[in-house]
Amino acid sequence: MTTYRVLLFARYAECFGAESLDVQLPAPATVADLVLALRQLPGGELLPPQPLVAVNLTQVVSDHPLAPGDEIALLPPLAGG
Amino acid sequence: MTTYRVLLFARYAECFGAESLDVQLPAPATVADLVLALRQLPGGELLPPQPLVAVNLTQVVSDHPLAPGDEIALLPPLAGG
Amino acid sequence: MPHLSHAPIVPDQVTAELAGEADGAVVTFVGRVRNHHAGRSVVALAYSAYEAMADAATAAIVAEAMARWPVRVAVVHRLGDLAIGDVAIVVAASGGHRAECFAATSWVVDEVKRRVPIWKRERYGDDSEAWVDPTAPAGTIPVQG
Amino acid sequence: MPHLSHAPIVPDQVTAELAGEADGAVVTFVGRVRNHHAGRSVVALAYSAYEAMADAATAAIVAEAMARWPVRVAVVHRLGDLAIGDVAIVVAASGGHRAECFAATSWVVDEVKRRVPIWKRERYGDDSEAWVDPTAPAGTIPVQG
Repeated sequence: MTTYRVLLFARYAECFGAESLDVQLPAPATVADLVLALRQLPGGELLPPQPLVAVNLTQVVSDHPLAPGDEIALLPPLAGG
Repeated sequence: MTTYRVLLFARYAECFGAESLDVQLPAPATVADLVLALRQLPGGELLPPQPLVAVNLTQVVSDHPLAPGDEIALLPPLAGG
Repeated sequence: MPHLSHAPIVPDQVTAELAGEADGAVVTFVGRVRNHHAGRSVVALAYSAYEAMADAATAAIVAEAMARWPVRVAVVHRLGDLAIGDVAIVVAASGGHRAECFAATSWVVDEVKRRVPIWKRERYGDDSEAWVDPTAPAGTIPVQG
Repeated sequence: MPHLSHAPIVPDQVTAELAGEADGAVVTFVGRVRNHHAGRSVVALAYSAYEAMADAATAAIVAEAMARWPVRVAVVHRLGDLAIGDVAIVVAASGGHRAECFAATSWVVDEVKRRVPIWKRERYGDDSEAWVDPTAPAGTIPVQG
């Protein structure tokens, strides 16, 4: 199992009542695996099936592979500008 | 004969060495008649055959009729903006 | 100039640092806080960001615009608490020809909205608050949170 | 706000008077004095106008833009002696949606250049001067005067 730290922002931080979460996943894991695990956690039922995810400051698709040490973030719908 | 005062600006004021000119024309007169008369005056040879002309603050075409008391202006190529 | 500002943004300062002596045109987009949204009266709002990514994503957009058009581009997005009329974002493009500056500024605004991780929480006339979700269908009741 | 200014123009002041609390977008075009024109080094210039007509023509353009798009529009053109980098013109459109503000601002700039009686005399690096004629074919030697 590998531990991934997930940064949470805005509404998603409120869903989980935290600004980050540690999630353990069997390697190799993808973004989709991570989202599935998050949706099992208390508050995770408020997530959409395919939330925006960034890895190392870049948005990635759901089959993107995760590596130990990646900076992972769950992004609510963007509302800047 | 009717006397028309013509306002001159920028390069055209330099051509004639004046900021306005009085021109006498037999009535009825058009813008084209006025331009023809102006081109006969000293300095008028520097005018193009169809300079821009404004009457009462609006650009007009060469067959526009002139009336006594009109505010007439000869406009060099516009270069604002 | 940093792309994120916790202090009020002065548009003329953003463009003053941008324009060179060879540039004849500057086109600026200023996004301001409106007093209404989706039919509701808005009294204030707060912007928050995933700051490291927001800065990197904005820098990437600026670089892409400058590769695509012969212009210089500046983007500053406000974060924190804003009142009605406050400047939320300034995007400016400076160059030799206005058509390119208009095109670049318009494109950058679209890309910032599409790619930069910033979130907006509105407060309404009845003191309720909600996160703004531009992807929600029109008429959707904002998410209370 | 008058459309002609013999004093320096501050773009933020032009837009401050324009934008209302319901407006989320302001698009501004600023034309600045460039240090070159048609391959020559420019060191300064002077704008002059047929002021009564320039003001009326600009007011007509503003009214036409506001009839065509749901925006408010401001235009201020500088007159007198300007140095490199000085603001020659500010055109701004404020409204609820940015696409309309971009369209209106761009259109107004084009119409001002086409319809407003303003003239520009440039001074060059060799101390010569000339009236600028945008209708002259490219490469034409400017009219000395």
